[in-house]
Amino acid sequence: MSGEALLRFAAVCQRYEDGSRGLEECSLSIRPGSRNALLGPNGAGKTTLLLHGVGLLRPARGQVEFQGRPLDYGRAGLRQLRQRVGLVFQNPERQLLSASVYEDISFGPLNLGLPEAQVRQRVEAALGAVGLADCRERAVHQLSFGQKKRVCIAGVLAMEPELLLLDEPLAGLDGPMRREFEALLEQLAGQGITILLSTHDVDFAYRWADDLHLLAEGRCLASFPARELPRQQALLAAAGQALPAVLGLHRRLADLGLLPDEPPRSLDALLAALDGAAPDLKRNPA
Amino acid sequence: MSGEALLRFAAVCQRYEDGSRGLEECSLSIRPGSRNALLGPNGAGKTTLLLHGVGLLRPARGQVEFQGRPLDYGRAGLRQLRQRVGLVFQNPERQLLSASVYEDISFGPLNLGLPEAQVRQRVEAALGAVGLADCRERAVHQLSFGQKKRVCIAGVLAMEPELLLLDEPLAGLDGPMRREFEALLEQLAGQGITILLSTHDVDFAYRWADDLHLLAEGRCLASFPARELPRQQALLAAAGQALPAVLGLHRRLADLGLLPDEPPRSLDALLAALDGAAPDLKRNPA
Amino acid sequence: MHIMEGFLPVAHAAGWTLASAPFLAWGLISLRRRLREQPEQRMLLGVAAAFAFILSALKLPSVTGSSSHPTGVGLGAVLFGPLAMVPVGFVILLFQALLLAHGGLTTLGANLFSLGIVGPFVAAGVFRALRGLGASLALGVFLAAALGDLATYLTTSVQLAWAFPDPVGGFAASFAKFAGIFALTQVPLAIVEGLLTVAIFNGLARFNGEELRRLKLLPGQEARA
Amino acid sequence: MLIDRCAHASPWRRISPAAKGLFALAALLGAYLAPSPGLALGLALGLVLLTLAGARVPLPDYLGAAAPALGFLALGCASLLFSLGGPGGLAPRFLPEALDPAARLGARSLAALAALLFLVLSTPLPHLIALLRQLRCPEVLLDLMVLCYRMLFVFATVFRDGRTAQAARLGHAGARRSLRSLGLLAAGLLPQVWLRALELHQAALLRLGDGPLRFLAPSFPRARQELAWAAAGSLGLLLGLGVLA
Repeated sequence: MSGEALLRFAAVCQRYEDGSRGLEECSLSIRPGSRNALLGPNGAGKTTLLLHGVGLLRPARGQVEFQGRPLDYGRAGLRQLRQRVGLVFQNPERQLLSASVYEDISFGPLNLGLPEAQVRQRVEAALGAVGLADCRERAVHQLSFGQKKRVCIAGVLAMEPELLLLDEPLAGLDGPMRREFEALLEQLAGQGITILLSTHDVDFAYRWADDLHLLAEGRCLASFPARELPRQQALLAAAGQALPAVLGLHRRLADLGLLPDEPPRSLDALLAALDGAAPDLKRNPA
Repeated sequence: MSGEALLRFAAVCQRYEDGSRGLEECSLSIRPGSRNALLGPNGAGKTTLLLHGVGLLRPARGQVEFQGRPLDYGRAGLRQLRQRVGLVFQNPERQLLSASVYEDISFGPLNLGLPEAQVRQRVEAALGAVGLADCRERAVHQLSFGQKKRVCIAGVLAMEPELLLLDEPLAGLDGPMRREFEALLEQLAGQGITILLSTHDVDFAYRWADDLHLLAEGRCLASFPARELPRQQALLAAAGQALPAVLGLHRRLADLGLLPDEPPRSLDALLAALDGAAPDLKRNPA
Repeated sequence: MHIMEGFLPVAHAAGWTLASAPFLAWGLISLRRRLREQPEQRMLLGVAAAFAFILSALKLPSVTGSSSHPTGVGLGAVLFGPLAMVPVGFVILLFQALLLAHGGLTTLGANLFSLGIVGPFVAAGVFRALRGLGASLALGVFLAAALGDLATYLTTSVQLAWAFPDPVGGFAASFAKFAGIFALTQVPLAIVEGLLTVAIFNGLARFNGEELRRLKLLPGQEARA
Repeated sequence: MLIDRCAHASPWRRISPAAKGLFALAALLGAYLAPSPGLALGLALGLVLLTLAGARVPLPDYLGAAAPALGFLALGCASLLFSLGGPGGLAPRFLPEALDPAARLGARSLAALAALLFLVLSTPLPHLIALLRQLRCPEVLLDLMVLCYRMLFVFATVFRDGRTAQAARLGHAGARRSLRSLGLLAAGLLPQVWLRALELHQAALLRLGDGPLRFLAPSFPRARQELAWAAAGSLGLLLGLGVLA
């Protein structure tokens, strides 16, 4: 199992300087090429876990492994790691450090020491990937919140990471922006980038992720494929999460014999399944 | 109509100094004692509208009326208005002036010129109302985001406003905090305080509000009672909002004859209605 | 570098407090006048004080390691004028004593004199003189911040030498002693502070002018420049 | 911020700041009046024990809070023991006769530091500001203090997050790059100082605050009693030092 993991947390323990708990015997694995969602209440350690993933925090006990090897916290080791693992923070305001979009995205590649021509090429590619090619010359403070989030992602993509960590990428986005953002995540996963994100939105996690990881009080309670979520309700409750809305509905409708036993992953899928079931019912209205 | 409104916007136009649009012929009315939700995409003018409601911005054309009288933008007029209308900003950090919870809440009542004993009484009452009586000794920077939001609300409640304006009160809250917060809103509305809030969450707006106001590009596209939302789908789409999830489901299930024609306001209500319908179906499975 | 609590003899502690008091009063009077015209300056200086405090608590990467941190005094003096920096410097020093045990209450007067009065006035004077002579903004900012820092540290050395003259060599020998010991950290720090302040101004210049004017950052700066 | 965290956690935070302030003042006075280094050291030790046991400050936190001042003290006292003047030219020369004054200075500074730490480790800063308010400190200074204390934590978080975000993109690889990154961060935040000030001004206006900021400090119901105890303790401390002399 550990041989095939891209990133692995092995019984990681850590406390913050002020004495508050960071992680407590936290263990989980991320498979290469998979889509992963971290679920858990505020304070469960989701952000802390992501910071450990790029070596910004260091375990007091236990270890973090990348491709089977424990992280090297020396300068060269961290440099190598951060080339391959990118982290996008929740709040774009805290992360965008330059006044111009172009400049901000070039920050990482320049720090990699790449020649200018290659930096320009990477910035262009990253701008294109997040759909902001038109904004390259804008000032950061003129952008909308959703655009700022995209610039943050572009700044990380320009370093061409294999693993992308995103802290609450959907927080603060309105309806249309969320849909655009989900499409972007879809596209990045399609390019073979492994993704680990934290979210409060259990409906989204259930329909998007391959693997779910439940965090509570600094521990990973469980990791399982998203399709098994309907059988993990007790664990979900232990991590303070509500059940995805679609599951409650599906259960009732399946009890009524309107839907097959296998639950759909989203309300849209449930509606589609109902449409399939409709003809039968129309013929025998209750 | 205008005679009975507590707050009325009459064709308000305003631009910001940098040339960006604030409001454009925006008209809407808030009935006394009602619960109002402002819906619209980012940049539609929701925050701007709330700032006009407390006289922090001033219309270039058109006018804002409180209890039928145009706002008086003189110092005394604004003082009077702000005694009766309170605004809670989205970001608690921009609103809290003192790091001591107790001190911050006392700021408004002291400025009202109340005697010390009465100020202390109001601070206690406000702390109790938002459920933070235990936190009176804490420092603001020791509180969670949700608690900070509560302190902001307490600071406004201590001035005993008739109308409470809230900018995105649910943004940034996780599941359990949202439920607590909705209960607090319920309680405030129950005390007869008129509430106008902006939100991205159309599901919440549909189940909580009496009146919905749709904003797009600085205009109020329409105001209507929340229960009429199912008949206003075109307008909702024009304001960039998705349909509440419960409505799509209800339509299919009602088409199937499983539910009565009147749509429920939340998924919970829909599930309850299904349970009511269940016995009939169980007897005649499709 | 602040003189620690209890380190100065009574006469010196009291004397420096008396020497600083008129400057503080002058700063407060001028500030009160400013507040009557522009009430939002109350918030501005409070927020700026917090910004400077944080800057002063940041550990900088430099040869001397953890003991080096910038003072932000040069930056503040150029942006707000040296007089406003006296009350702001007082609040920062009081907070450093109360929140970091850095400096002290009995030495507040002496520390205010070096860091809140000499430093800002030297920084602002250097900046104005250099700009008057046609020096570039970068050079003006660098020397203002660096010399402001050095002046602060030399003043502290004078204060210590005066309080503790060398039994053999007197004031001069004692000054050489204190200045020499603290030069290890303070001279590189002054250079780092100058470079950092230039980096901050360079960063600011990348914002478009429109935005800075809206924030009232450019006009004030141009008026002085 | 270590001291702030200890003060907010100390059970003595509920004691009137006036009482603690008076006692700390008496202890400072005692540090200066102590006739011998031994007595000053005794006073320092007493204050340290009082703070550790009474105000319940953990020893590692106490040492952490005292460390920067102790570093200064070590350097300062060491410099008194050597002379640069005299026949040896500029070569430092050990001065045996300076041992006594250096010991006095060191003991006094330790006692004064212990008095300061007693106060700040048991009293949250807002209480001290409230005390200054009672003592009629100029309003402008109080306003600056309240805002500075409030915003300090806001900016500390913003700075920390910005530095972390830069580190994640290799912004701290090397001293030059690190300094440039810090300059970029501070420059990016400086306009926010103006914006934040404007926002706070608006927030104050909405709560009818258009002049000096007024707040009601939390009340200390037993303040009178506590002040009497502190006065008695202060008097005892000073008399005790006099008798032992």
